[in-house]
Amino acid sequence: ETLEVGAPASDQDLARYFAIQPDGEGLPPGSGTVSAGAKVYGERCAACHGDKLQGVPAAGGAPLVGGRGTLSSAKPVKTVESYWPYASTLYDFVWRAMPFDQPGSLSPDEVYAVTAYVLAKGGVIPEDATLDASSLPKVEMPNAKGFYDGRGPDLPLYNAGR
Amino acid sequence: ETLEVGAPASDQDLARYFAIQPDGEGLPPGSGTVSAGAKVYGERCAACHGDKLQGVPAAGGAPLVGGRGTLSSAKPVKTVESYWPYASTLYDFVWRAMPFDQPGSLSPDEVYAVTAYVLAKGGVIPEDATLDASSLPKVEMPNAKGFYDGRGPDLPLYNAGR
Amino acid sequence: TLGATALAAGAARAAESAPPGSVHYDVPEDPTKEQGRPLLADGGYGTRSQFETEVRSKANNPTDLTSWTFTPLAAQIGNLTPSGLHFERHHGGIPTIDPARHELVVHGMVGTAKKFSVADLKRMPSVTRKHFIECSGNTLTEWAKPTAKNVQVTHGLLSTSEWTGVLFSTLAREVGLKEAALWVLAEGADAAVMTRSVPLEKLLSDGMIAYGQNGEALRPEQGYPLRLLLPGYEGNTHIKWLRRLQVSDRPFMTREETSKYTDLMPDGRAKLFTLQMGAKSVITFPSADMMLPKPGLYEIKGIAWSGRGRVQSVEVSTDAGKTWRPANIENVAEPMCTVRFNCPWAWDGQAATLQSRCVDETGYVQPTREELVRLRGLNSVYHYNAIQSWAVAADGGVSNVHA
Amino acid sequence: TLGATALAAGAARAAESAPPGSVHYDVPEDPTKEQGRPLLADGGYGTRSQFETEVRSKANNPTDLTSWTFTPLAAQIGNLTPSGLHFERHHGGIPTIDPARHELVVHGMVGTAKKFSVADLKRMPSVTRKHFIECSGNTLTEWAKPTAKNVQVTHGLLSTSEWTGVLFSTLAREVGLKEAALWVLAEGADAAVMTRSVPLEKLLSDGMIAYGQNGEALRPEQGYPLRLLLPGYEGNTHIKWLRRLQVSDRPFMTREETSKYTDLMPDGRAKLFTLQMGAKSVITFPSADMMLPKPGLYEIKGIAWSGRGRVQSVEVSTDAGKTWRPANIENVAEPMCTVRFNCPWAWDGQAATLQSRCVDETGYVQPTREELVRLRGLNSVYHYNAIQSWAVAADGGVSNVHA
Ligand code: HEC
Ligand code: HEC
Ligand SMILES: [Ca+2]
Ligand SMILES: [Ca+2]
Ligand SMILES: [Ca+2]
Ligand SMILES: [Ca+2]
Ligand SMILES: [Ca+2]
Ligand SMILES: [Ca+2]
Ligand SMILES: [Co+2]
Ligand SMILES: [Co+2]
Repeated sequence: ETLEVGAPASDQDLARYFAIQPDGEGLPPGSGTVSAGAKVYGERCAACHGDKLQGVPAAGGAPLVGGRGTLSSAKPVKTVESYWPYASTLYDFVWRAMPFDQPGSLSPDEVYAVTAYVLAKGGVIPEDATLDASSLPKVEMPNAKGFYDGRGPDLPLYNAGR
Repeated sequence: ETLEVGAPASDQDLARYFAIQPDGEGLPPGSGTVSAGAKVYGERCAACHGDKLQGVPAAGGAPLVGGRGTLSSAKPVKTVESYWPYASTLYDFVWRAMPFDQPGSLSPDEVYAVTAYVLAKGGVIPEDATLDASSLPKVEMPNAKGFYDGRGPDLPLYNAGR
Repeated sequence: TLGATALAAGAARAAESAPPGSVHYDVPEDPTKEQGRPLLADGGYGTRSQFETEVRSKANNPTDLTSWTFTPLAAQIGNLTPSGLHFERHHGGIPTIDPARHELVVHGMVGTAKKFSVADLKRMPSVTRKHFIECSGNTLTEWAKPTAKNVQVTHGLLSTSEWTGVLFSTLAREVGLKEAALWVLAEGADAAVMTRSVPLEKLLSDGMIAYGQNGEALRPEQGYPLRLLLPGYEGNTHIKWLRRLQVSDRPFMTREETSKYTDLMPDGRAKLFTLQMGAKSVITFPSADMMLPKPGLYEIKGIAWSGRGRVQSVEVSTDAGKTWRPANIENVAEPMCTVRFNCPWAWDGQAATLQSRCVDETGYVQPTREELVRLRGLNSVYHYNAIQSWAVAADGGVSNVHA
Repeated sequence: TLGATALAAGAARAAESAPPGSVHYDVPEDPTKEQGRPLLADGGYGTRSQFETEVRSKANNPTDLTSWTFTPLAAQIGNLTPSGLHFERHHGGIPTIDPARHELVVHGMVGTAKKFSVADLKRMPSVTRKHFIECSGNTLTEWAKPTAKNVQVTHGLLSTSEWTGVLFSTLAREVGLKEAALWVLAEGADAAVMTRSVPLEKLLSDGMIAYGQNGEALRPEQGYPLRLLLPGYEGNTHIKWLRRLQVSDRPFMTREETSKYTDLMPDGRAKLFTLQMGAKSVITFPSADMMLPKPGLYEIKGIAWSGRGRVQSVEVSTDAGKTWRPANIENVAEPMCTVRFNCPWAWDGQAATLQSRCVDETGYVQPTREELVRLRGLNSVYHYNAIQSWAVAADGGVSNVHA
């Protein structure tokens, strides 16, 4: 027995939402190349993340590439290239939140393209790659195996110091 | 063992405070007559409580006299005359809070006088009375026996309605 | 006016109006497609949403210098009253007090009379407790016939806060109490120099000198910088702007405990010192002045409290008290603190009379109006805690009735 | 700007300045000799005293559109954070949302996808519970060396409120959950369209869609009109401006749970979904940046909390952890809620190092910094919950140290 509160959400209601999962579920139709991405990046991203994707601290834009091999060092550099386990996350995040000053303004093709550009600059995919709903989930990120489920407390802290 | 917080309060510190008890404890030196009180009342009270102490609803000033014999009726009228159990309360209240628009501005003599005036108009003391620290606590108010300690719950409400 | 930063921000928007306690901001078409406002544009102390409009309403009295305002209970969410909506009662206006110049003096039947600065009190051991304060005049218009137009006016002299301060017992240890001490006069620093006599036993059991309310300093209307807190006692005794505690062997019989706050019985005699607030409850949804759009499932919601301990249970009736169902208690019951209750109700579109009834942990049962009038007559003014009835008409309109 | 009435009052006093959240009033020489201000001059929603100055302070970040502010913990009185001082963290600024146009959609692995208006949610059964929210980045500057200048900056990404809303389990019954469902994506309606994946088990145990905070609607900075409340979970998961819940059989691996909010271990691998906040405590008086005027008796005061249940006990050390004494707990401990603690201390004028240590009801003991670094290295960023040390110098100056 329900409370009879709320109304059914139609497919049309749901059409304005998205969330992309690592296996590609949720990716929209469309595609983009690295070279198309270079143009999007230059116009819409470079001001904050830098010509060379090196980051622009004053704009709050993090570096998007570099840092491979640093994660176990004293000064880990965490970027899309060095740290992110899934390419889907890049598509999802850029589509929802970037460009920071004009969130949600990119078309699916533009997001495919700029995702491809960032991944190519990070040496993750070739310069001539095209990303779409079928190729993007197949991208293997350098740090794909770098994560594990961390739920639960640090067990040694039970009764420590007593 | 105390916390060593706070400082001793000297007699001088305490001199600015007062509270008058029914037995007269706390009353200041000084005195006032009904006729002196008539003048104080006319100048400082009548605008809000009325020429005849009948009250001025628009000013928020209650009637100060009348109402004897109404307390067990359907429309009880509670005034200094009909309801108040102690004359000390009148002195204490007028001294601390009246005139409403100039609180704390009356001298002890003025308060004795206006207290005498209000009580005389209520037929509680004679028109030629003088009030001071020794006579005021002896005034017998008409409703002096009209009160009892009401602490504790209405006992019938325990388990009523069950 | 609102601090410097907010003032500047406000000036730029002076043309826009917003409800009290809020600041107007433009509403974007789609908030996911436009950046929001930056941090700290509010100067570092936030304001409520411009879409929230409930305010304290005032009683229609000859002067606003001795009067009261009601908490908007129907709009209250949860079990705390926002400090800005706490009910008010003052007898000489709200004083503005510089805490650096304020002192609390404790004297009379004590070993050593002492004065405490606000800073002194803040460095003593403290307690933090949630309690309601209710004016014993709350609901006084309802003795003879249903009068007030909505629950803000029937029951809005009730508010709940988290209070922080020093227990009176801690202060007592600093000054030492004389053997025969039995009563304490508490005095405020307002234009009324408000005074009440309080049984020493109460002060020693849970009386508190509060300086904190809901995580910050007391609000000015609530006694800044110090007020007396007497859990479950009638509101008038919780002296605001507290400046003095005088220990004595007898009560002082001040104007507020003789002329006022005494309960006149039908025989013409009156009760002194009716200090504890009785068990009471009220349904806030649906309540008078509301309109139910159509028959269907509704969630009846309300508030229950007792001045004598924790709320034990609350029952709801939709047939004017013929049958009762237990309500859910929404939050953990604490002593002398409100609880929120709720109870599902399938309204069939017929006229109905809604009531709630509170039982506290001492076994005191909230009375019907008939019982209360039988015990106290119609002229005792204070402590009206009878079961409240709201009539739902077939058209969904809700009104204040005597069942 | 502040509502019409306050605006008028404000205009007359525009020349006077007052701290944010307050209004300036003239201070009379003797408040008992002059009438105070009348009721409702504030328009019906009160403001704090002009003598109260504490504000949220902001982090020094490149843009105030993705940044945070700290609650002034040293000035907090009691166990609730005033709503206007609740810490903030946003990634795209604070959106202004009209609740009449806001909806919560629940879809994915459900029987019937549904949308709920704010009014719909308000008429469902509600719960009212007090919980802290702590950013898992709280205290992150303290891993390698003592850095922050005072407790507002070391621990101020922590606030406590009374929250009111609808349990997720109540919503779940309305939509029906599919058998294989295990995770839920929560999404906000801000410019960051913030998303986090939450274990369904957590949502069904005590997850709440909150619309109330401290007795009124959520504040805009806290997600008005709706936020997700996940008691004891890291603050980033309590999605503000909540507009969508998508039920799935696996987590979504959003940017906020991969790039951020993962804990890098010394071996270069990182923990995902470190969601629960550990037991933690901090002394707020005395704390860094304060000065004790002279040797004597002081009341050490502080806050303790755990994301895993109730605080069981708090201990205090004045000798850098060599010996410990139990502290008094000031208020009733509730699950995933702060408590205030206090402990008397006779300072002899010698250098001393003050610490507090929290044990929660599961037996988890707040670790020393050494233990924490041994377990996690220096680069895990989040979830720093080590014992905090404050050094009191012989001259009374208090500073942030590693003991
Ligand atoms: C106006 C400045 C600005 C522009 C333009 C901008 N960004 Fe960003 N970017 C930011 C900021 C600020 C953040 C951090 C956001 C936050 O706090 O959540 C960010 C974060 C990111 C991140 C996440 C970094 C991490 O390590 O978690 C990615 C990826 C990113 N931006 C990509 C892009 C792309 C692609 C574009 C262009 C399509 C773009 N940005 C345009 C400022 C900008
Ligand atoms: C400007 C208006 C004003 C003036 C002048 C004034 N009063 Fe009052 N009086 C009031 C108001 C208003 C109250 C109610 C105060 C309250 O709410 O506590 C009151 C209350 C009283 C009461 C208590 C009545 C009761 O039944 O409890 C007494 C007695 C009284 N005044 C006496 C006096 C005397 C004597 C003077 C002159 C010395 C005086 N008043 C001057 C307005 C005034
Ligand atoms: Ca705009
Ligand atoms: Ca509202
Ligand atoms: Ca005596
Ligand atoms: Ca003045
Ligand atoms: Ca302060
Ligand atoms: Ca799926
Ligand atoms: Co009473
Ligand atoms: Co975490």
